[in-house]
Amino acid sequence: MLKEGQVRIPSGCAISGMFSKAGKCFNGEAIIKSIEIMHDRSNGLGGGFAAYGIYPEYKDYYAFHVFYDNTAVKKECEEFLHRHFDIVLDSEIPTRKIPQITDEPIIWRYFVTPLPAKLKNSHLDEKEYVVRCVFKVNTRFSGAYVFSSGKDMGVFKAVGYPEDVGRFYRLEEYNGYCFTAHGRYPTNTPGWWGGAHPFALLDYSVVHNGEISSYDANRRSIEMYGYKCTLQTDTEVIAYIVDYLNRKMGLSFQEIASVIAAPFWQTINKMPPDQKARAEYLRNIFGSFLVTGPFSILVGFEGGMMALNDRLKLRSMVCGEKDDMIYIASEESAIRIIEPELEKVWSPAGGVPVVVTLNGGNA
Amino acid sequence: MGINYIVPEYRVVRDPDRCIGCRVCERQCANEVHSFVPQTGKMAADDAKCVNCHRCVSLCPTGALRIVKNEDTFKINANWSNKLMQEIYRQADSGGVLLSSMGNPEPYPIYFDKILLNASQVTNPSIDPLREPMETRTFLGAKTKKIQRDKDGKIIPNASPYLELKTPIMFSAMSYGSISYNAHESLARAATELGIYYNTGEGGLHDDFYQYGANTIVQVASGRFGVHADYLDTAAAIEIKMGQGAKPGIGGHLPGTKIVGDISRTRMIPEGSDAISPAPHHDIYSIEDLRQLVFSLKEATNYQKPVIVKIAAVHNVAAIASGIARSGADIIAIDGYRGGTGAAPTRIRDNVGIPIELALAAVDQRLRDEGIRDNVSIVVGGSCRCSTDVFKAIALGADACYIGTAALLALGCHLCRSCHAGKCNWGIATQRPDLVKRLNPDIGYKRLVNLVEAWTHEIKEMMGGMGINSIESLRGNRLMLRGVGLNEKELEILGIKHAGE
Amino acid sequence: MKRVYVNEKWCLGCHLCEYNCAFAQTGEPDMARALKDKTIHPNIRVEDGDDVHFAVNCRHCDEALCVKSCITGALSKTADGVVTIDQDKCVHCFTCVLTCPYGCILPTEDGAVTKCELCLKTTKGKPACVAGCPNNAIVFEER
Amino acid sequence: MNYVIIGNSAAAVGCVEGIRQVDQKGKITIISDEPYHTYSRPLISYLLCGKTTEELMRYRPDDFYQTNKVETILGQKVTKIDPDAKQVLLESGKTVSYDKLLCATGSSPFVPPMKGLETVEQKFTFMTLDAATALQKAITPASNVLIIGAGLIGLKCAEGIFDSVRSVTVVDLAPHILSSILDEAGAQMMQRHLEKQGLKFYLNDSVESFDHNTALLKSGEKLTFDQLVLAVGVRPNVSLIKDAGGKVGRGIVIDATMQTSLPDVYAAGDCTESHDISSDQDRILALLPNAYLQGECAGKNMAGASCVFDKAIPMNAIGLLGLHIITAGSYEGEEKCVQDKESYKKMFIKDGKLKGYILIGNIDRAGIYTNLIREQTPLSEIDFDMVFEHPSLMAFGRGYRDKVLAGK
Repeated sequence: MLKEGQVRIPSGCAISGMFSKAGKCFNGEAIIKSIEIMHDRSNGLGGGFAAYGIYPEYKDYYAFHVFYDNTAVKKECEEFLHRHFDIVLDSEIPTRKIPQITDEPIIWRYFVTPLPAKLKNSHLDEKEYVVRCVFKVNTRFSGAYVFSSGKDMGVFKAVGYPEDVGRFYRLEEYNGYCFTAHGRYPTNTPGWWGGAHPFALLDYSVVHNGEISSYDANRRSIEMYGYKCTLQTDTEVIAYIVDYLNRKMGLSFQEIASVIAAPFWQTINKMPPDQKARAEYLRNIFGSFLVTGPFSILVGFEGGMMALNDRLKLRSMVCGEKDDMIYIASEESAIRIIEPELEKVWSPAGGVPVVVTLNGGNA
Repeated sequence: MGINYIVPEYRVVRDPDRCIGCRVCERQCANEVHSFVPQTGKMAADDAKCVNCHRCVSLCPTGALRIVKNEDTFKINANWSNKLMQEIYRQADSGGVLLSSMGNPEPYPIYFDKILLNASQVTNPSIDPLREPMETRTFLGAKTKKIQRDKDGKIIPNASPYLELKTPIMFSAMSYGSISYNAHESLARAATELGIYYNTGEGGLHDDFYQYGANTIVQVASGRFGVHADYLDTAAAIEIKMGQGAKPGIGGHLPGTKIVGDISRTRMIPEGSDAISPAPHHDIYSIEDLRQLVFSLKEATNYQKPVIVKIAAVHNVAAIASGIARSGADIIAIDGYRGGTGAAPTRIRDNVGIPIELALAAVDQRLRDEGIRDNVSIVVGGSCRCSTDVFKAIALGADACYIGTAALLALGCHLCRSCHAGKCNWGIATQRPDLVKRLNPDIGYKRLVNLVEAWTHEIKEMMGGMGINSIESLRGNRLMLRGVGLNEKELEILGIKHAGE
Repeated sequence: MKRVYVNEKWCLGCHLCEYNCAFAQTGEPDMARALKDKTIHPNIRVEDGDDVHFAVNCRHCDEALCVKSCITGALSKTADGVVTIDQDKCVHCFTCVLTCPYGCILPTEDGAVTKCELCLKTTKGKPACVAGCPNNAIVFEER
Repeated sequence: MNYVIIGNSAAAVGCVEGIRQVDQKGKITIISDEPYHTYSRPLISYLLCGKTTEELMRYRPDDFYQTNKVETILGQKVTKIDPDAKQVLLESGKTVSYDKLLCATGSSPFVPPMKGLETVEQKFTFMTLDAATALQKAITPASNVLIIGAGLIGLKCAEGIFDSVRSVTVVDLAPHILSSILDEAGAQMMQRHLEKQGLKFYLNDSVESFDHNTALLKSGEKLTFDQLVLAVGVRPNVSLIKDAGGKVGRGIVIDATMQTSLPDVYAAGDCTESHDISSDQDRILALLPNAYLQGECAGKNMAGASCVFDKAIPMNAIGLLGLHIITAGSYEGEEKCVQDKESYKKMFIKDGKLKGYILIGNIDRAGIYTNLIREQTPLSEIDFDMVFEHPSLMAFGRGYRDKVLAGK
């Protein structure tokens, strides 16, 4: 059986996310409850979470979460990491043995910062340096896989139902201002932990429900800009596109939305001239990053979260609001289970992003 | 008259019960195949003159005519085919180079026909183009990614000069001279109505067609015919023609007898002088020379227009394309070996160059590997015969397709491949006024519009079927393709999997 | 009112209009059977010059001299302005031949004159000459 | 508006149709001394030879009067026009008043005084339906018919009865037949044709005296006959206008709008004098097309439109026993002629314009020639040699063809 990266596997999914605009921290119980209610949207072949604001004491360090198949590769990989980073702390990620989660790899966590001399010699900016090191590990060391590499955030994922994955990772012990979750329904059973979602690069994390039709067009285009789509998943390619457009091109999340879920020409044609010119420009220049086919995604990033549907809204996605909390999930039930008394519930239109940030910050 | 070695290729079969002697066939055949015999009161035909253009068949009001392959044959020989033997007789007779027209007709593999398309089932919905927007708008030009913002932080649209197409199909270069005034008018008007572009070829731009400049690509080829400041200024884009799929490495030759009147004026050469396009551009002997010409033309047009470089698909096309992508050109046009021509040496046409499908796949991948695919758009031609050919080309990585032969077919061409004789009965590849008038542009342009609209509808259907609602999501989306009956190497070059994988 | 107009520029002189006209008049389903070995009497006639060809048929003049001159009342105008002929009334005096400025009313070998009636009595829709013209040299439209 | 039309033939019908193009409502009254639905007088010869019937020879459909809302007073002669009172007086004594009046009284056969004519029992004219049917009743297959006059009426009569009688003999003072429309050569050709069919002619001759069934000619020839047809000529019926004080020459004098010298009184048809533009002379053009066109023009003007008819020319289309003649215009100026066994063509050119023509035999597309005369087209503008050879639009300029064929 081929695993992610060797074959493209379509899958159905459930996603959920919750975000405190005030930056109030809460633990992972709620997000587990939320994703659990959508149990039937997953099939036990992958689940995971991204959590933001969970490492306040190490917030200046990149938190690498790594799967190792064995200790040999761990050793090899750690030598690589040592050559490139100052590792301030490394430890096994705490887990809870439960019968539903089996065959776990070695799961390790490192808080790192690039070695200043190495960084300088590389002539790269710090983030690019980190990204390249992550790619090196993931492509060079067979059996090692960095699945989380942002600051003050972390991805927790495994093969299993998402609620079991949450309990396995003891998510109730983490406190953050934002959690996203993903339950997966792949149409085959490779059962590789790295293939579970969220997919993350630096502090960008993506959970996604859908199966995009533009995949290979997007992949072959983003790969020209230094990315290597090792997993052949939609989530991965979307994460890279978001990284490229935001970090490298400096587009805002609103602008990113109008690239990957660009307004239809019939809409653009009705815009005022200067707005039209900008929309046309984005579609012309970044046309290869238009994502078509059904998707609903939650993109987590430092200090914010974006929810976005494909422009035809071919996947369900509901938003809810109460006080400073924003809830977004594939189904309204996943919001009601954790917050029955919502002030506002709505279904964002296709292609219209919902972007939330901490204390109204820029995104 | 010595011995006649040549056996007529076709036979005119006339149904005596249906022929009413209206003599339409006689009046319509520029090759003078048909004649009325007063003694018998019946029509007769001279098979030897028939090129099988089907004009008579199409116009015969009673359906009395059929043109059939002459069953007369030399002794069957798998090595020495009838065709080869006749060619030898012809050359032994004339001492000349064999001439042919239109595209390579030989039975080489057609890769488009060995590629199948995907469609959505269950996990991803197909999209109904009758219900949802289905977008085919295409931009051609460099996709330079330099975000600039004004003082309010708003993006400044600073795209390089580009062409905007309503659908990813353009009419490929066919010169006024090789085709008729009315054919050009049909193309120009159709391109304008369709929101696409047609291409002057190397024949200059007739004064009457400056009005269609916004939908015109002007060509600068090795003969530089008809090139002047207004010509460049009027156009939407400028194409430097380095080569042509039908005859890579070969120049062009329009005999002086055809350089009369408007043709002479439009090409800016004296009446009666031969129009010789040299095989190479004599100011381009290297890629750096090409870069100079690209920038000369950009300088001449104030950096307002995209520059296209057109090359024939030859063996090292990917490397050549890589060079062009770094030359400042905005668009690369690649012409496959099946591309048409008004006249080419038969041996060249039938043996030089490579299939466009392989060339395209190689170029697209090479440019991506080098990270310069966004420097240029890729336009391919050389036998895009139907909407699926266009569709597959785009999925392989093309931005748009040039159609030439298909456009001429829409205008009535029956691929008799006798353009070089100048007696086109359909009024396309001729300058004889009585034949030119057979192509009424009012009809011709509408047929072209119909064709491209029909293809566009089909493209939309196929896009919708695979859950794609904008053409850019198809571009280079090779996962949507599968090969059938292709070997590993072919699949590797095409960058696609075999059906079933 | 829709009329047959001739675009001389596009006439190829193929004479198909004459045959289509003659065929339409027969009411037969098959042209070969209808016209085989027959001399045709089309109501549209092509004039051929060296480089110029054009078809001529009744103009259905607003001030139709033929109708006004007809001594029997066989020629008349329909409400749509189409000049039609009642061949039973015609006595072959040829006053219409005398008056038609375009030579569009034609004596037949055996009896009444014939003229283009825009296929009112033959087919529905387009006149046969227009439907069969390969180059839009004859069109049926409002002008 | 109250329109009254005296007459019920081509000019009257033209007038009705002219009025109705302008005025759908006004009252129209037709008064005629003939008791019939409007019929075509020239068809009486065709009636005799069976090419038409009384039903088919109706000039307009049966519902013509109804459709055009016309009241008819048929079989009543008008005896007087009172232009001051604006009324006409009928022979019954009744008066009909009008706002606008058309006088379309036509013409009558002219019978010159001839010695012994009163002794002839079966004598006829050939002008009206009644006259024709009277003749028809009289003749038998054994009849020998003598026709005085080899003009249009005489010869059409001859043709009409030719197949129904034993012999037809035509006498005319003129040196050749159809002298009003044919030149000598043309007339001879026609005469040969008619003689070949069995018609007998005595030309350059006239009747000295009649004695019952015998006519003695000036030449001394003695002809016996059963029926006599007098077709010497016609005279316009001008008396109503003349008596009312209107201006009358050889016919009723009218202007280009068809108005007589009397206020609100118009005239049209055979009773009037027309201005022949081919000869630039006023003459009587007793022709059906002319009558219609004048009547229509009069009708439009009576109804308040402004219309001028200024393109009158002589023209004739006539077939006699299978040979057709078409002529038009006047025969003056330079002649251009071709003749073969079956056809004859002669053109008359003056001041660079076609003034008249004669076609015998091949008459195809003759209207193209007629149009040259009517429109007074300078022949320098067309390829006259081509058009003389064969009437065609090819001989005209592209501009002309675009106008007439392409509606540009």
